[in-house]
Amino acid sequence: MMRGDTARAKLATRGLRVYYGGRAALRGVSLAVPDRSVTALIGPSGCGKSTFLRALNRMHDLRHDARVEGRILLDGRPIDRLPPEVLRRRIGMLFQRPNPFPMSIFQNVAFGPALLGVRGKELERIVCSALQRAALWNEVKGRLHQHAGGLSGGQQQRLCLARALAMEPEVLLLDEPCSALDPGATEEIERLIAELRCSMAIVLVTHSLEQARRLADRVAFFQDGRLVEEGPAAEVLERPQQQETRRFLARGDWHRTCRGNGGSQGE
Amino acid sequence: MMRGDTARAKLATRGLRVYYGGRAALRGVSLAVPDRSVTALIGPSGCGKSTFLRALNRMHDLRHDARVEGRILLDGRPIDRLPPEVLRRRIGMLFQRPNPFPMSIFQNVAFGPALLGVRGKELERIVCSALQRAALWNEVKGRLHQHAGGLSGGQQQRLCLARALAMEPEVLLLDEPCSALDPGATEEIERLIAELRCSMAIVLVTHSLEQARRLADRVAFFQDGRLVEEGPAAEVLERPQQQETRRFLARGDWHRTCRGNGGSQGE
Amino acid sequence: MDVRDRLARAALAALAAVASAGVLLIALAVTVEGWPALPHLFGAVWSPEDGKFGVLPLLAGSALVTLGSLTLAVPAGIGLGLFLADVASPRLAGVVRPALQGMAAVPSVVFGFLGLNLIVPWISRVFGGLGFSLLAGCLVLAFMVLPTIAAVSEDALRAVDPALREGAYALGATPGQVAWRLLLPAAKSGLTAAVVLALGRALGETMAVLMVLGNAAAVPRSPLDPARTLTGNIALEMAYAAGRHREALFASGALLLLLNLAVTQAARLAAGGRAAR
Amino acid sequence: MDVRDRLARAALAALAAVASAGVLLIALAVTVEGWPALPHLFGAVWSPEDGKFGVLPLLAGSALVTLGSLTLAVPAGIGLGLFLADVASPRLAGVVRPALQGMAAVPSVVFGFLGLNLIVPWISRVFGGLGFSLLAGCLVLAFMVLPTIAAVSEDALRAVDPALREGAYALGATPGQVAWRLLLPAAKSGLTAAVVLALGRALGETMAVLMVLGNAAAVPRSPLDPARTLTGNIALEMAYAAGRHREALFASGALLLLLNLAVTQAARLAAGGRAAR
Amino acid sequence: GRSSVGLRIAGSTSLQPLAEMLAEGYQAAGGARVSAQGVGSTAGLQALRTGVADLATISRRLTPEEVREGFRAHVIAWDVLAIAVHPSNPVEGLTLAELRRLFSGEIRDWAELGSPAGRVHLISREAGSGSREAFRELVGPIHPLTAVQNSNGVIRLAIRNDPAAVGYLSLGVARAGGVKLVRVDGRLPGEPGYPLVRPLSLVTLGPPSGEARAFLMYALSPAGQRLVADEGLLPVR
Ligand SMILES: Nc1ncnc2c1ncn2[C@@H]1O[C@H](COP(=O)(O)OP(=O)(O)OP(=O)(O)O)[C@@H](O)[C@H]1O
Ligand SMILES: Nc1ncnc2c1ncn2[C@@H]1O[C@H](COP(=O)(O)OP(=O)(O)OP(=O)(O)O)[C@@H](O)[C@H]1O
Ligand SMILES: [Mg+2]
Ligand SMILES: [Mg+2]
Repeated sequence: MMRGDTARAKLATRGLRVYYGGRAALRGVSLAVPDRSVTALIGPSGCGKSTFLRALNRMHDLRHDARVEGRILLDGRPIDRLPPEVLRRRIGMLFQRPNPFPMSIFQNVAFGPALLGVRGKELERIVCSALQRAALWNEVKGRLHQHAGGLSGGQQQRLCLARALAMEPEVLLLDEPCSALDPGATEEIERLIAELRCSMAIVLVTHSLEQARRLADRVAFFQDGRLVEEGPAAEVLERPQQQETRRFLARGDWHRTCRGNGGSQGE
Repeated sequence: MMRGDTARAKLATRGLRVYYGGRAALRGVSLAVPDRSVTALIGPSGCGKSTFLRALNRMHDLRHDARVEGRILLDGRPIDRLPPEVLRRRIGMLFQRPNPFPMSIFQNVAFGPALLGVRGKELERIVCSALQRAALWNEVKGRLHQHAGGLSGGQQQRLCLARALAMEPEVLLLDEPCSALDPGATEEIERLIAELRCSMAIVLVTHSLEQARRLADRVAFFQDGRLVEEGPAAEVLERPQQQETRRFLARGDWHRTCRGNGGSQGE
Repeated sequence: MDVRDRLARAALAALAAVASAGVLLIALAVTVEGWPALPHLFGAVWSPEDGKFGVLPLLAGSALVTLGSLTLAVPAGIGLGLFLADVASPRLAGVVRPALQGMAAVPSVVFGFLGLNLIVPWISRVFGGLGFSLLAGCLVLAFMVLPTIAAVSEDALRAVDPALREGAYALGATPGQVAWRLLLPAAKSGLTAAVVLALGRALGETMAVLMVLGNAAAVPRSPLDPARTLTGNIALEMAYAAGRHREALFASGALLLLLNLAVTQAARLAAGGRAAR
Repeated sequence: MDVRDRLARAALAALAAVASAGVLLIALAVTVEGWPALPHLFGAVWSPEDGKFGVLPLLAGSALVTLGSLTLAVPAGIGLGLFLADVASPRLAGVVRPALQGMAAVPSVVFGFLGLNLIVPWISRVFGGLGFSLLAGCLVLAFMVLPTIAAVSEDALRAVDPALREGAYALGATPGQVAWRLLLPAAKSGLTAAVVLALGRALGETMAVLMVLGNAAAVPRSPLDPARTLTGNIALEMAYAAGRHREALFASGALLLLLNLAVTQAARLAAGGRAAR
Repeated sequence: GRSSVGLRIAGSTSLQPLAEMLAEGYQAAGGARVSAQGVGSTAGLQALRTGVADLATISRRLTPEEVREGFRAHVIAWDVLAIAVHPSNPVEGLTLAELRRLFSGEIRDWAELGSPAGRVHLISREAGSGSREAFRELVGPIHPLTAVQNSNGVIRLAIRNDPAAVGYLSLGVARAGGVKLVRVDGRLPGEPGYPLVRPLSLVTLGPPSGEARAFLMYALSPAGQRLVADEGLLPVR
């Protein structure tokens, strides 16, 4: 059954293990990510979500202390058959910690397209549209040529998202894209994700179960470097099969319970 | 009335303005933070929350391009009367973006107490207790002497919290302390905050209205560098006086609405 | 700020004051000694025996040797820094780095002698002529400053936050693009420091250049002509000079200081300056 | 990796290969020339006229001068770097930095002459004796390497992420504590590079030291005794050496390379090495 | 006390080997301890002036100002300046006049001297050096654009490498080989009557006295002059 899944999947891993130094951070994860859908990864802090995401576009190649084992397939073909830069152009990524380049806001977003030789008006159009889609345009349109280091935390996060969007990838890896955003901005980004889902595969790491509920088609629950449970969002979130998943979701529900006590709202 | 507030407050600002280069990021904020309570700052991304927090412990002194105007009072006395290091020992801070020092986990947490000359067993005790309170102990107890750069995003965030806790400050400034945490860890941190509230003044920047509801005694809503509205949590969140506040809260409610559609849960 | 801190800060400030004062003192000493000869420096002929102290040929020599050697050494040095910081495996870097470092401590005389025994005859054989030439000076000097540039560049490039590198790779940049569009601009200040250090060293280097440059006090008209630098001139003649000649040498020393300051500041400005940080 | 990238990478690798080969070549050339004299080097007396080529006194001279000057210059240089990077206002730094930079390009001869005219007589006056001494050499050399250490240190310290500085200040650290406990450890690799560069420069420096050191080929027994360095010895005698004497000079050059490599690697190891990154 | 050093000598680097030999011989003959520093002629005078040295060595003549200051030069040896060319150069001998025209830049091509055509490459010592001063005095002015090297050894090397080169250097070094020595006015360097010789002197400030005088006497003694000859220099006695 897994086999069939894998074949149809946009992106799939088989027995993925990642080691930092000697320590295993992922201990054999087999997961299929279907195209045109949102797959949410949830799990406690430190369980390996970011590690998993970074494996998918071969980020671990860049650090000498990380080692990856197992297979990763894009459209059914091992990703190491592709030159890494081609792979990474097809698989965009937003890192957990905003990492704007030390250059202007414009140059940050233009970085990717410029690599492909896009110039002039066309480049400006791409930058502008990417910033708009990342809900940042209004805040920065007057200071496009200022240093990106002068942006607030949430602005930096959206800038990095815009930077990834500007490449128009086939797969988008989002590591907590809304962690530094207010509810309004979060709403806009969620609308964007919902829209992008029509055209690409999205892997979304999120700590907000609500966000997973709102956006995810499928949910994968990680714990301790293992994939504990995976399936359609409604099933995993509402009728989890595994004890660990249930426990994790129940703790998350502390919020809900609490909220109930918060008093009713005006409207 | 403002006057009286200010006098009783643990920490208070009067007409606080902050400029980056020439641009104003805070345009005259007067806010009183009572002792033994949680004051939540909410507002859209880029509105000046972090800027406000950084002003309170004179972080802006450290960068040449920032300028601060207005008065800030700690226990009724201007903070610039105190030597900055004394002020900062009394006012602990968790930054929005985790900034672990490039040293071991232990050394990170021990950094502050060691400044005061704490050594040996006593130091170990403090580090251990701080890590426990920050809900990180179980995950790192086996690797205290490994490099802090090898921690996951959420782990780094809790490490920085532990680092601040180890100084036992009188005031704690928390810039989105749970942004990288799963619901379980969030719950533990929120319990911690609720507990700390009995002994200190806490200023909490958060993007989660639910978190503000759960934790805050008072809420201040910022927009565009101004303090739009401030008051007891229930009043501001449930019966906001200002149009802007209402609009902001309503957008946040998109979540609630959505959640309603998410289907009912197992239990 | 506690007492120890105040003390430390005062000590540092004192240190800076002393160092700056030292430099001023040197500059002053040199200028005072050279002052009377100043009006004599503006000429095109340096011939102390005829009472001619025109520094033009020496200035030209210094400028050309420095320019020539940096033109060779800066790209090569930054390239090597990049190689060590970003391209080479740790093991390979562990071989190349000490080799470069070894080169950094080869004393000027040895460089000079190797230049004399290898480069000069080679130039003479291939291009004819004496072999003692601008070209020989540039080559020797380029080798001498190469390790400094490489070491400082490597460190500047390594200091770039790895998260930025990852960000660029994640956008599909090739290693070359990452280096060219991200690492080099991000490390600009450190690279400028590398160049500025090399510049100072090249302008100030004496022995090795002296030995291979031919030292004719004339503006060279081709890379194969001999040339004489300001420092070489001082080294050559200071031991014997007296009177006006000695003053002229000191004045040319002051000129050298000035030249170095000017070029350094220009380099900093061209690189966008540290102010950008 | 696209074609241009492959080319660039190949070019860099070739560059590294050429540079390393160059160093090997230098080492080889020096060693080959000096090989026959090798067995003669292990003695305590350098007296070419008597056919005695023991390098012990020269080795001692080089080691002591280098050690002495770095003992003075490393703390001062790192201190200055810290001052420029963290303590001084941008305006003050804008004055001190060019001054230091000016010092970096003062040619060795000028340093030597100032040493000869100021430091040597001063030592002679205060402590008696000739004044030409180990102490004079250390002082002059310390001044010479100071700007290099300061410049490279400043850059290394500036490259530390400002967010870390803020983190330390936010814990109530005084500026001194921030520097001592955070900045210096965090910049360790860059500071090591600074020291290693200075070390190479100090070991290899010839002219200035030659002029003030007195150059007696005996192991100095006090800082006021004259001394002779390996490089100084080569510079003094290479010009007229022939036969065994010449070979011995080359062999001592090879020794110098070896010494530098050893000391450099030791410094790297002591600093925890770059491997830690 | 001023240290254990009895007599302090500083000065000309080209005299340094001889100074060391003399110092050793002097001590062996029961004289005081001597330390000799090769720092350059002018620096040596400076050391003498400031009292850092008791004796200076110079390889040039004193300038009139220096004489007026009270410096006294005592010639202890003669250095022979050899004229050297590449071994392949057929030139055997030159007259003083030809030499003058060669080095003043008047003769620019070897053809004018009967050798195969080719531009003359002049190599000279640096301005102020004893050799150059002596050459200028004995032969005539040197063209200002001549290539310059600051040691006899490098001059020999340069001439060895370049078939078109000609230069002057100390006989002791020139004899190390690789270059061809040219007759001047028919005489080979070292032969009696060879015109290009320069004085090497010990300098005192005022008349010599005490230890300095004793050393000077030793240098001029037969034992001292034997050392002079050993160094490849011409004795004065
Ligand atoms: N160092 C800086 N230089 C220039 N402008 C800055 C700098 N830091 C912040 N700003 C600007 O000041 C404004 C307020 O920034 P601040 O970081 O306080 O926002 P915030 O409320 O914390 O936002 P977020 O929720 O996204 O973290 C923003 O418009 C931001 O772009
Ligand atoms: N560079 C590294 N070196 C060593 N260990 C690492 C490194 N990065 C992560 N780890 C460890 O691997 C495990 C998984 O980390 P990862 O970053 O994937 O967690 P995560 O699920 O993304 O957590 P979070 O929600 O806190 O971001 C953690 O225990 C972490 O400490
Ligand atoms: Mg993560
Ligand atoms: Mg913020």
